[in-house]
Amino acid sequence: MKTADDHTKTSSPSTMLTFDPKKVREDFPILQQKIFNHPLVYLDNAATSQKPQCVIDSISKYYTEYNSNVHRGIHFMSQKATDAFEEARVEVQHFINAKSDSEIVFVRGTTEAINLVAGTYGRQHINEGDEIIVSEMEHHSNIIPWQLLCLEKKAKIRVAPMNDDGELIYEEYEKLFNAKTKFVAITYVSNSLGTINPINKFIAKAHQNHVPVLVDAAQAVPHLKVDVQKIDCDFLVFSGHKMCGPTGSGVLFGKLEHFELMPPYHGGGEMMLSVTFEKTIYKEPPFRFEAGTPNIADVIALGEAIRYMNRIGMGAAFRYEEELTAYGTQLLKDIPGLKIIGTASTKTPVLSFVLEGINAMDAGMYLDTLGIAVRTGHHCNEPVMKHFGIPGTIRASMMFYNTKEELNFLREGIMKTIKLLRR
Amino acid sequence: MKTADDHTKTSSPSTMLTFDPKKVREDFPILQQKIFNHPLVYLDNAATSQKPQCVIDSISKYYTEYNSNVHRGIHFMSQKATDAFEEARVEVQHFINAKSDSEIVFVRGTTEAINLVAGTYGRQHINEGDEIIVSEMEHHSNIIPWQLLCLEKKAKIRVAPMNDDGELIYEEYEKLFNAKTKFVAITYVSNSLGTINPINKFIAKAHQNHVPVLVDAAQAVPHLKVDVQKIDCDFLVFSGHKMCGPTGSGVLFGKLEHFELMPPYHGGGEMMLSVTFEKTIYKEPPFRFEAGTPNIADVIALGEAIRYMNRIGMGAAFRYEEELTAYGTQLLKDIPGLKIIGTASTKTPVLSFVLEGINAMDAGMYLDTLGIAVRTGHHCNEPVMKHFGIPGTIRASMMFYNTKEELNFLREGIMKTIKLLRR
Amino acid sequence: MYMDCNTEEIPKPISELEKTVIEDFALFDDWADKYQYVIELGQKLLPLDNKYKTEEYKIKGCQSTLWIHAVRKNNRIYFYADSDSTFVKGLAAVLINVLSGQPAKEIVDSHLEFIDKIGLTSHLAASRSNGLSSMIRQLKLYALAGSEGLTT
Amino acid sequence: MYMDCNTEEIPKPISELEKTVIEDFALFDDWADKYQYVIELGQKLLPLDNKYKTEEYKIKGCQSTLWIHAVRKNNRIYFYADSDSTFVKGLAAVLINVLSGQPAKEIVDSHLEFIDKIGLTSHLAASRSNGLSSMIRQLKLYALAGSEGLTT
Ligand SMILES: Cc1ncc(COP(=O)(O)O)c(C=O)c1O
Ligand SMILES: Cc1ncc(COP(=O)(O)O)c(C=O)c1O
Repeated sequence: MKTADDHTKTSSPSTMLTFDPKKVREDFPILQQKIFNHPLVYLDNAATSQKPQCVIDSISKYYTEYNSNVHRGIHFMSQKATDAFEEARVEVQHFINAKSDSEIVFVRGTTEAINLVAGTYGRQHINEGDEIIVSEMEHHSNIIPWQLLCLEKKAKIRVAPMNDDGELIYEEYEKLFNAKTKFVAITYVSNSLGTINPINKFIAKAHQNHVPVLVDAAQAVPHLKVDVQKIDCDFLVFSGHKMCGPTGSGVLFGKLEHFELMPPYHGGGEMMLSVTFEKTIYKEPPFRFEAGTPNIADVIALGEAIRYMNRIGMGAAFRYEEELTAYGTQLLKDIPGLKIIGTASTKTPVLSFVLEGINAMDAGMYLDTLGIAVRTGHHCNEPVMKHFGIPGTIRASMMFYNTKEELNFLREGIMKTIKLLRR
Repeated sequence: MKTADDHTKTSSPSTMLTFDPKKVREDFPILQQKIFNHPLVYLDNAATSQKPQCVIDSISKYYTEYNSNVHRGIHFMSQKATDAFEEARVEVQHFINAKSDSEIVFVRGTTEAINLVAGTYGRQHINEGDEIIVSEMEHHSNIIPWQLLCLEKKAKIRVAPMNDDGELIYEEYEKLFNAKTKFVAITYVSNSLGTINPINKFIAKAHQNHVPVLVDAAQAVPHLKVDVQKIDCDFLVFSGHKMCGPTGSGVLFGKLEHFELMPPYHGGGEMMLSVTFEKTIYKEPPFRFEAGTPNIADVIALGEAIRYMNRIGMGAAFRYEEELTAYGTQLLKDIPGLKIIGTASTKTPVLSFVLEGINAMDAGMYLDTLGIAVRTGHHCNEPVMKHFGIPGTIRASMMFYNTKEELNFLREGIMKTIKLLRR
Repeated sequence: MYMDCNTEEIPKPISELEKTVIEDFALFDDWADKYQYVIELGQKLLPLDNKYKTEEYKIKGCQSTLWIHAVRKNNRIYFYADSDSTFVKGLAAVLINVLSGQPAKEIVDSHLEFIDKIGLTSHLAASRSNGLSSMIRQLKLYALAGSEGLTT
Repeated sequence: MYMDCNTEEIPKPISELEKTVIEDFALFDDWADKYQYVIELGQKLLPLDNKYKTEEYKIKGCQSTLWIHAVRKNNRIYFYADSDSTFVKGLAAVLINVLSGQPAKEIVDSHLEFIDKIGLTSHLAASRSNGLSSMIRQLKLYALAGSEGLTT
């Protein structure tokens, strides 16, 4: 359990270029500003990442040049918009290495994607007495939809526990499987701890038991190369806004063999072939799951975000993030009274910690006065907080545009916080 | 049945200014372009409207200055984003004159809003044998969610018919009510015909029978002053993208008395007060219905779209649209072989028509070569097409930035189309 | 121009015809002219007997219906088509112009690269419901089938 | 500065105290200094007896818990508070500083416009879960209540 799957952290030689975070930073206009007279140090990336100029521009360009409804029109702009929209789908397909662009459904974000699967596949397959396995480190978005489903179907949630480093315990997970197990919903990466789970192994185990797996990749896609064919997941979900894309964009990947047998999600325009008051015939995937006017501008901009990440070179960017994580961990771990929460052997650039005798929100608000943006609280991860017996943490979550100097600022800020607030 | 409710077409004196469409056009950068060497004549507004520069700018500004996740953060940008997000909610509240901003839920669009109501309120209240009334002129988005619900609950759809002018027949509607009637879902304005329904009367009738009403206002908000207290609807839904706002933004209004008793829609972050694996306690409305990271940028931009419409003066803009409709109708109605579909006495600026012996798509494609963007087909309104015994129409749908000259171009284009295509 | 199964004439090879079509379309640089040219090609298409305008011969597009009938003679395949859309009929004409009267094997093996080169595809709905590709598929199926749906 | 129910001293009227607070905060023009000042005010707050740190006296905020206890004496209301957040305790101190020891009626009728003027609200979570307004509501409720939750 001490290493994540190999492939998650390697990359092709072509992206093995030197990575210059200072240069990359220039692509992000928001990072150039001062907050309360301090240069902004944005360390709340796990909540939402910032957007490069090209992504912002692609939205303006859409509205300035070819805004039009998609899939229905026969005029120039409508066709241009449809082309761009469908190109974004292919971009996403390649980004996660799906077999076909029919396996890509656009949604608002991770939360909607999980609810879509619970409401369609889940409602179809989960029956009374069945069991769904989730892990102790799931985001609320990967707990509540399954709770609601279980409530409706009189089914049961089983929880795969983690150890005190914040790593899932494979042996305990294994034990949860039985004849009633019908679904596994598990996160690739923990948002509050940064733990990268060895997802291959967890999926393989489920498949041995003929149980399909949904992977919450919200915190994975911004920091790892994700390959749905290699990990062989049945469903995979993520949000655009955490990976340089716009708010309101998100992706549901599903194997076509599942999609084809699933009922529609929403009823509405563009998800059916014909409609009478007696009967409606549904379209093939992905359109069956995309009723109504989609979020055209933001889907196109999500495609641009992927192109941007390809341009800067994800391999190099992700390796630089590992360096940042190591550096930050080193910087913080000797601060007296500071305890890092989440010490898995493989982590994304997340540093969650508590300060002895100091309320996390107080610390976060004080850091804010110094221009340092962190998040405090339970991070929609109450079960994790319960595990560690704490109400919440202070979370500094990084992205490839953060620098070591910024982490030095963070350290200084924490030292000041302790001086001011420790009672 | 010959007049729509009075209030729908009047406006306060303060907006009784002269309206200059040429000047307003300058606010829309996309309208300044040429398509195939012809100035763009955009007449596909019922599919999606164009966006003024200020709306485009508000998105760029958000991503350039204060992009951050809302409702959870304690840092500067997060609070700024939360403030702007909640201000947009108040803006929407005033726009439709809701009693409280807790009655406003942000969704992706009309389709999602209707599905939300069907999936929560509908699932809660519709039982075997119950009846839901919809009208013959509903958009597929206001048919299929109710079909799916009826399928699940063994309930029944009853259809309120229209006459050959495309007006709902009140006397027939009245007759549909009985003890089994549990819900009415009805459109304020038809998207393919432009008919403005006398919605007050239809709602009052339902309320006499203690039946709640959902109003599809997707085509109403861009062209009428909508007042949810005056019409006294229980739910009202619309899309931002049809009223100068961005794609991916939409609104569900619901009376608080309904919202408070409704179960959540999606499970996820920010819709509950506390989460354990045993139990989850939900937040009050509207947050109960807004799980996960919302489409922050586009919600804020929707607020700006409303401010824009307030600035130009909706009363004057809407009166100008009436003028356009009258002018366009006059221009087209004498063209030999042209038949206008939808001749209600009160209409939004929509001109749907068929050309004898000419396939609608052929005509639309040819108009496109002249830079004129119209929509052709069934407009997600198959039952309407069935009523008129046609496969589809050519629809020219206008907005306050269209001009009489553009309608002249349209007429010329139609004449050329006839010459080229009539066999 | 259009090959009828009742004439003895043998068409030029597909590749040569493709070249000619590309040259023809190159004369028009704007979409309006191309559109009109396609319409004209459709108008010249040999008529399809009404008895073939049935479910069996139908290809359903997004906003139109196309009927295609094929005849085999001396192992060459001859195509006839009609549509409720003048434009779709024109598109069919563009293809039939090149493929009709060709040996079955040649039709099946053809790549039809000229389609992309004449600059029409950029004006066709990019959505998957794109009728052109299903049209091509159908023509090839007819050639492949040999018997079904064919009058020999 | 903070009124204890055991002293005989009578505080200045609310309006005057508000003015002083506005002046005090005006000395700081940046958020960092204001934040530190609020913290200091909290540290000087009179201690709340542990027996009041129970469910009954709790006001649950977004990421913190505040306990408030009120004492009535001669129809004046005296407030005591503590929080697991030093900042929230400081916010409570800002209010208590102005309201503690005031006649019940004055507290209920107060508009507390100084809150907006000292420039703190712009830094507080704008979401409805905003603790400040529930704090004010609770203080007024205590003043209004007369008996419940009050030690007279
Ligand atoms: C009357 C009506 N209802 C519903 C819709 C669906 O709206 P959307 O596609 O934005 O969900 C439309 C728009 O096409 C409409 O015109
Ligand atoms: C692991 C994980 N899952 C799900 C979510 C929910 O994503 P969204 O809020 O974009 O729907 C998040 C983000 O907060 C997350 O970190």
